[in-house]
Amino acid sequence: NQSASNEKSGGSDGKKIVVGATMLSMQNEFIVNVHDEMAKKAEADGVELITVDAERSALKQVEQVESFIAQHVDAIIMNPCEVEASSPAVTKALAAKIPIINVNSETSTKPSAFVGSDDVESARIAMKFIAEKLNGKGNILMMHGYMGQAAQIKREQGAQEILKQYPNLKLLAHQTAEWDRAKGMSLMENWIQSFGSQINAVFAQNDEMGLGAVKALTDAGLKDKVLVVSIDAIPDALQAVKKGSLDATVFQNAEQQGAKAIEAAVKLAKGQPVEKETLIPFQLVTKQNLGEFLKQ
Amino acid sequence: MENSYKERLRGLGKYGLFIAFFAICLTLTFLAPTFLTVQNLMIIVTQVSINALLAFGVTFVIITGGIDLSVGSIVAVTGIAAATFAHPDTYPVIVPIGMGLLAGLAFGAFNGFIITRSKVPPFIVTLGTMTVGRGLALILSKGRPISNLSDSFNFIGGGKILGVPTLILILIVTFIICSVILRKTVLGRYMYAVGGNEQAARASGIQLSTVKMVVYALSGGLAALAGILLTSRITTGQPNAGAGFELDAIAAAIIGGTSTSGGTGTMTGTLLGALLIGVISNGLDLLNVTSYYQQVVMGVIIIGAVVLDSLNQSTR
Amino acid sequence: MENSYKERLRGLGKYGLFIAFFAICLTLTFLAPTFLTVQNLMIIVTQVSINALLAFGVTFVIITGGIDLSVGSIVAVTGIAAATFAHPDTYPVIVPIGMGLLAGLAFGAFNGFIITRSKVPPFIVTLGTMTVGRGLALILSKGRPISNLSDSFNFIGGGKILGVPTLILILIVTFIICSVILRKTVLGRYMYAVGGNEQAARASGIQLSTVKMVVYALSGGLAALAGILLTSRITTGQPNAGAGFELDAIAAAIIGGTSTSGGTGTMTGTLLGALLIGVISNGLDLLNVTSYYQQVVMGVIIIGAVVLDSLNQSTR
Amino acid sequence: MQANQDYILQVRGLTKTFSGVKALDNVQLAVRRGEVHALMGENGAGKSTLMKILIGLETPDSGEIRFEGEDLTTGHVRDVMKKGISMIHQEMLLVPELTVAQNIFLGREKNGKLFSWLNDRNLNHQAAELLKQMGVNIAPDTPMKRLSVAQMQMVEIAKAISNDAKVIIMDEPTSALSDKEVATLFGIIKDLTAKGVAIIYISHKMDEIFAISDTITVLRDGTYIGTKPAAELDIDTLITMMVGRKIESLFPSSKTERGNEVLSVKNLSRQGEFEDISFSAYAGEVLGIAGLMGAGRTEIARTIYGLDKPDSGDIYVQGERIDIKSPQEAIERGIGYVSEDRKKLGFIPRLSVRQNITLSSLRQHAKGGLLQAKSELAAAQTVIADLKIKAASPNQSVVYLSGGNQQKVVIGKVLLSSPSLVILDEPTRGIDIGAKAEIYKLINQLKEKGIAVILISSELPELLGLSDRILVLAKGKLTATLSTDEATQETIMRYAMQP
Ligand SMILES: Nc1ncnc2c1ncn2[C@@H]1O[C@H](COP(=O)(O)OP(=O)(O)OP(=O)(O)O)[C@@H](O)[C@H]1O
Ligand SMILES: Nc1ncnc2c1ncn2[C@@H]1O[C@H](COP(=O)(O)OP(=O)(O)OP(=O)(O)O)[C@@H](O)[C@H]1O
Ligand SMILES: [Mg+2]
Ligand SMILES: [Mg+2]
Repeated sequence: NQSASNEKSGGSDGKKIVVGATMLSMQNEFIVNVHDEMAKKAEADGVELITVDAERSALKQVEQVESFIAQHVDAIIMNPCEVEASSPAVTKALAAKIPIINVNSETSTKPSAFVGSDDVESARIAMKFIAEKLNGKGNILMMHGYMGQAAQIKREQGAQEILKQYPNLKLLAHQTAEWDRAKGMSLMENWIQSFGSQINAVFAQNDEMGLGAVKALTDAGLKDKVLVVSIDAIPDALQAVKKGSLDATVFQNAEQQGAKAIEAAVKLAKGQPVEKETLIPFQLVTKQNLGEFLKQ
Repeated sequence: MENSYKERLRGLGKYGLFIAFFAICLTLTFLAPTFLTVQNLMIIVTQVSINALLAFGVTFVIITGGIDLSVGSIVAVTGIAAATFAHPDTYPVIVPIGMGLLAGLAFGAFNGFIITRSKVPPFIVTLGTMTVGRGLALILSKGRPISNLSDSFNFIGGGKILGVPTLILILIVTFIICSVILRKTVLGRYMYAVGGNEQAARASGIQLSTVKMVVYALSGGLAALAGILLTSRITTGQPNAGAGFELDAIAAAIIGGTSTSGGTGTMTGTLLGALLIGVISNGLDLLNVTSYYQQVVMGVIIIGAVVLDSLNQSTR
Repeated sequence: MENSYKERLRGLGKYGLFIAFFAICLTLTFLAPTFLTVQNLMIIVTQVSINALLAFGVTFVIITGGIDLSVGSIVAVTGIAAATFAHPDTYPVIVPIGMGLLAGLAFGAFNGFIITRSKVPPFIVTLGTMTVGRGLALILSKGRPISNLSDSFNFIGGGKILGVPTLILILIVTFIICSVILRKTVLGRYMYAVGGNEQAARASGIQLSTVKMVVYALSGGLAALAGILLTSRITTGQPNAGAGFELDAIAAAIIGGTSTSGGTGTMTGTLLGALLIGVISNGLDLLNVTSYYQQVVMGVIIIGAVVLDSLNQSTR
Repeated sequence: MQANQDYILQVRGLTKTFSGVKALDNVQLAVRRGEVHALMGENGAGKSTLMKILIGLETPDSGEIRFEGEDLTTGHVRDVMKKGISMIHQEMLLVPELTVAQNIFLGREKNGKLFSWLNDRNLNHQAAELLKQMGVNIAPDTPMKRLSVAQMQMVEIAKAISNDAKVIIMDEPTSALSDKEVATLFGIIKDLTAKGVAIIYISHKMDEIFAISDTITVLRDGTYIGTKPAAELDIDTLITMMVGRKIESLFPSSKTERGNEVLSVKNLSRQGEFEDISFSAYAGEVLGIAGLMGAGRTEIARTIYGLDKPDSGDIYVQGERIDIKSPQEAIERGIGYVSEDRKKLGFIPRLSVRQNITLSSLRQHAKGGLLQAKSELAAAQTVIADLKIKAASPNQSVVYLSGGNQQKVVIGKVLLSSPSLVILDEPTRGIDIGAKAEIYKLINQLKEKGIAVILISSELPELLGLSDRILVLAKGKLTATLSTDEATQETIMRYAMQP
C-alpha cells in the first residue's frame, strides 16, 4: 500500500489534495451549513473532501479519524463532538504526521490548527442581552441541550457566568429539551403551567428549542411578556427575529468557519505555515441588525 | 350480561395500571397545585397525542407478534413529505396531508412486504427501514428543516376547535377507530389470532401475509398521521424529528399490557400507557425536578407502575 | 466424527450470512483499494469490538427469551465509575477496572432481580433501567465528562501489544470465553433450554430465576467491559456515552441468527453480525458515500444480507 | 386417474420430503362417502403429513389429490375448507387468547372478509348451540387458555364439525379424552356418517379403530401398505401390517416384592383442584390413578413434583417430611415426572435429542461447569438404545421426531436423573401400539429395579394391565383404593363417577 499512499500524499507535486472531515452531526443545521461552506471552498480550491458524520459520538469520531489515517488523507478536519473524548483522534492524527484542524469547537489536545468560536462566549452574549433587557432583574428559565454534551456544558457555563454578575436575575428552572423543537415546546407548555406570569425571559441553548418555546408562549398568549433568546441564527430563527417573535439569537459564522478550515487544511497539507488559532467572533442578532444576516 | 361486563373490564385493560395511574395523578395533584387544571390536563393530552398515535400502530403490530422500529423514521419522512407541499399559496392543505399519509402507508406496506415475503425477523427489517427512512428524510430535506408552512397546514396540529386543541380531537377519533378495528372487525380478530398462534391461524384459513401487510401499513399510516401533526405543531418539517420515538411508542403499548409475544393487547391499555408516560413527564416538569433526576424518577415510576400492575394480576 | 462436524458447521452459524459477508468484503476490496489492508482490517475489528462485546451479552439474554435495552446506559455508568477512580497517581489500574465491572454486574443483576421477582416484561424493566442508568451517569458525573485519566488506564482500550490493538485481543479472548460458556457449559445449555421452552425447562429441574439472574448479570458485566474499554479508548468518562448502543447490539445478535423468541443463537453468528455492520460502515466511509446516503445503503445492505441468509436457509 | 363415483376423495402417488427425509413415498388413499376410514401406522409413519397435505397446509412434492372429481392437489387451506374438508389437528391448533366461540369460527367469520363487522353475540349463540348438541358443557365465551387439555380437544372437534364438511379428518381426536367424551364423539361420528359425511380417523387406540371404522388403510415409514375393510382384519393382522412384526403380549405380567414406602401424601389439598388426598407409593410397585377428565389427577402430580404449591397437607419422601418448592428440589429428592402435555412441559423443541435427554441430569456430565461431551453423548446413546428411540442421530432436533419418540425422549430424560419415584401422567398419549408395548415393558422394568411408579392414565386397560393398586379420584376427592383383584373397568368407573 506504499504506492497508494504515494499517489495521494503529494499535495505539493501537483496531485489532488485529499481532506477528510468528520462532523459532529449532519442532522444539525448549523453544522450542515459549515460543511456546505467547506465543500464550496474545497470545490473552488480543487481539493477532494471526504465527509463523514460522527452522529454526536466521540467514539465514532475517533474511529473515523483512524480510518482517515489508514486512508492516508493529506489533512483531517474535525468538528469535535467532545472536548476530551475527541482528543485521542488529534493525538492519533499527529502521531501519523497528518495535520488535523479543529473546526467550530476545541479539543483539549491541541491540534495543528483551530478555526472556530468559543461556545461559552455565545451564551455570555445571549444572557447578557437578557440581563440588559430586563434591567438586571427578573425570572429566567433555561433550556439545556442534550445533557453532558460539550455544547450544552459550555453554553450553560457562559449563561451561569452572567447570572452570577446579576444577583437579581433568578433562574426559576432549567431543564433539558435535547436540542429539539417539539421537546422545547412541550417543556415550555409545562413551565407555563407552573410559573405562568412569573416568567420574564427564556434562554434556550439553541434556536430549535428557542423556537419551540416561542410557539408555546405564543399559543398561551404570553409571548409579549416573555423575552426569548437562543443561539445559532439558523434561517428559521432569523425569520422569527424578523417577525419579532424571537427577541434575539447569536450568530455563528458558518461561512468563515468552513472556508477558513479548508484554507488551513490545504496550507498544512502543502507544508505551509498557518495561524495556530483563528477565532471567529459571535454576533448578537436582533431586529436592529437583522439586515446584514438575512443577506448572508 | 355479567360475563360481557367482566370481559369489558378486562378489555379496558388492567386494574393495577389504572390504580397506579390514578395514584400518580393523585400524588401530583397534592404536590403541584397546577396539575389538576383543565388547561394542564389538555396540555398533557396534547403532548401525549403524538406518542399515542404511534403507539396505536405499534400495538396492532405487536398483537400480531411483530415489532415496528421504523415508526420514528416514518414520522420524519412523512413530516418532510408533507412540509414540502405545505408552503403557503402552493397547494390546498389536503395535498400535504395526502402526500404524508401516502408516504407513510407506502413505507409501512413496504415493511409488511419484506416481512411477509422473506423470513427475516421484523426486528431486523424495521431496524433496516428505520435507518433507510432517516436517510431518506435527510436526503429529501437536504438535512435542513423545511419551514414557512401555510397557516391552514399549521392549524391541523396546532389549532383549537371550540377551545379544544385539534390534537386532542384527532387523538380521540383515532383512538375510537383503532379500538373498533381491534375489537369489532374481522381484521382485529385475525390480528389476535395471528399473534396468539400463527399455526392455528394458518390452519383456520387466515391469510397470514394479508393480515401482516395490513397491520404494518396501518402502523405506517398512523406514524404518518403523527408525522403530519408533529410537523404542523412545530410548524416545520424536520429531518431528525421522531428520533427515538419508536421506543416510547413500544413502551406505551407494553406498559398498557400488550405482550411482546403477541396475541394480547388493547388500545385502551396503550392509551393509558402513553398517558402514564405523559403525566409523569409533565409532573416532573411541574415539580421542577432537575433533568438528571427526572430520568431516574421516570424509569423507577414506570417499572413501579408495571410491577404493581403485575402483582395485581397475579393475585386476581 | 461426521456428526459433530456438521454440528460445528451449524454452530458456526449460517452459510447465507457468511456468503453475504464475504460478498460484501469482496466488493469493497474491488471498489476501495485501502479496504483490504492489514491496517484497515485492524481498524474495522477495533471499531467493531465495543459493539461486539455488548452484543455478546445481549445474545445470552436473547437466547433465554429476554431482551436487554439497558446496555447502552450501563456503558455510561460503568465508564463514569471507572473514570472516577482512574486519575493518575490515585489508585492502581485494577481499581477502576474492578469498580467498573462491579457496577456493571450489579446493574445487570438488578435487572435480573426485577425481571425474575416481578412478572414485568424484560423490555419494560430494561427500558426503565436504561433511563435510570442514564440519569445515574449524569448524576455521578454532574453532567460533565471525567478526563485526565492515567496512562495505564488509557492503555487498556487504546494501547497495542506487539502491534495488535488491545481491543482486538480483548475481543478475541471474550469471544472465546462467551462461546465456551454458551456451548460447553451447563449454564449455556440451560440458557437454550430456558429460551426454548421456559415451562419445560422449569419442569426439567432448571432454576429459571438463577439462569436469568446470571444472564442479565453477564450482560451487565460485558457492557461494563465495553464501557471501561470505551472510556479508556476516548480517554474520558462520558455521561452520554453508549446512547443508542443497545439497538446496534441487538441488531448484531439478530443479524447473526439469534431469534428474538429465544432458544437459538451462537456467538459466532453475533460476531459475524457485528463485523457485517462494521464492514459496511467502514466501507461506506472509504467509498466516500455521503452521510445521508450511507444510512440508506446501510439499511438496505443489512436487510439484503439477512434476506439472502433466510433464502439460503429455506432451500437447505 | 379415473374418478370413481364411489369415492369422494382419492389420493395417488403422493410424495413429500422434509429436508432430505421422505415422510411420504408414493402413497395412495381412497375414501368413500359416509364411511369411517381409519388411517393406521406407527408414530412417524406419515399420517399427519398426509392429512396436512390434504387440507392444504403442506404442499406435496408430487402426486395427485381428487375431491369430488376435482383436482385439489395444491389447494389453499381456505379453499379446501370451503370445498368441504375440515380437520381436527393432532397438535390442537387453537388460539389461547381467544374464546371458545371465537376459536370455533375462526377464519369463517363473515367469510373471512377482513373489513367487516364481527358479531360475537351471534358467534356465542351458535357455539352454545353446537356445544349443547355435542353434549359438552363449556361456556362459549370462556377464554381458550382456561380450558383443560380435554376441553380444548372437544373445542377442536366442535370447530371441525361446525364447518358442514363432506370429509372430516380426525387426527388423534381422542388422545386427551376419557371414555365418556370418547363415547360422545362416537355418537357424533355416527350422526355424521349417516348424513353421508366421510371421516378419516387416525388413532393409536386399537379398540376405537375396531369399534367405529369401516375401512382401514395402513402406512409404514411413509409408504402405503394396504387398504382393507375393517371386518376382514383382526388386531394381530393389523399390528403386523403396521409394525412389520408381531407384538407378543401388551401387558407382560411382572411380579415383584413391594419394597419400602417411597412417597407418602397426607391430607393434601389445593383449592378448587383436589381435597384431602392421602396415599403412599412403594418401591417396586405400580400405583395406578384413575379418574374422569378434570378429576384432579394431573394437579396432584404437579403438586408433588413442586410445580404447584399445596394449600395444606404434607408430603413425605423416604419417611421424611419435606416442602418441595420447585421441580429442581423434587428431582434432588428422587422424584421424576413425565407430564401429560409433552409439548408444553416435556421437551425443548430447539434442542437435540441428546440435549433433551440429558437436561435433567446435566450436572453429572460436567466438571466444574464444563460439559463433558463424551460422557453426555454416551449417556444419551444408552437411553436411545434402551428405549429404542428412532432418531436419525442423537443430534437431531426433537421437533422432527414422531410423537411416540418425543415421549420416549421425555421418559429417557426423567430416567437419567435416577429417580426413586416416577410419576407418569398419560405416558402413552398419542403413542403407537409398538411404542406402547415398549413403554409398558419399560414400566415393568422400572418396577423390577425397585422404583416406585405412579401411573396416571385414562386408558383403563392400561391401568388394569400394569397397576398393582389403583386409586380412583372423583372431582378432586379420593373415592377408592382398589387392589388388582377388586379392580375392574366397572368398579373403577363406578367410583370415578361418584358425586
Ligand atoms: N416440518 C417437518 N420437518 C421435518 N420433518 C418432518 C416435519 N413434519 C414431519 N416430519 C417427519 O415426517 C415423518 C412423518 O411425520 P408425521 O407427523 O406425519 O407422522 P405420524 O404418522 O402422524 O406420527 P404420529 O402417530 O406420531 O402422529 C416423521 O419422520 C417426522 O419426523
Ligand atoms: N389453566 C386452568 N385454569 C383453570 N382451570 C383449569 C386449568 N387447567 C385445568 N383446570 C381445571 O382443573 C380441573 C382438573 O384439570 P385436569 O383436566 O387436568 O384434571 P385431570 O384429572 O388430570 O384430568 P385429565 O388429565 O384426564 O385431563 C378441571 O376442572 C379443569 O377444568
Ligand atoms: Mg401424527
Ligand atoms: Mg390430567
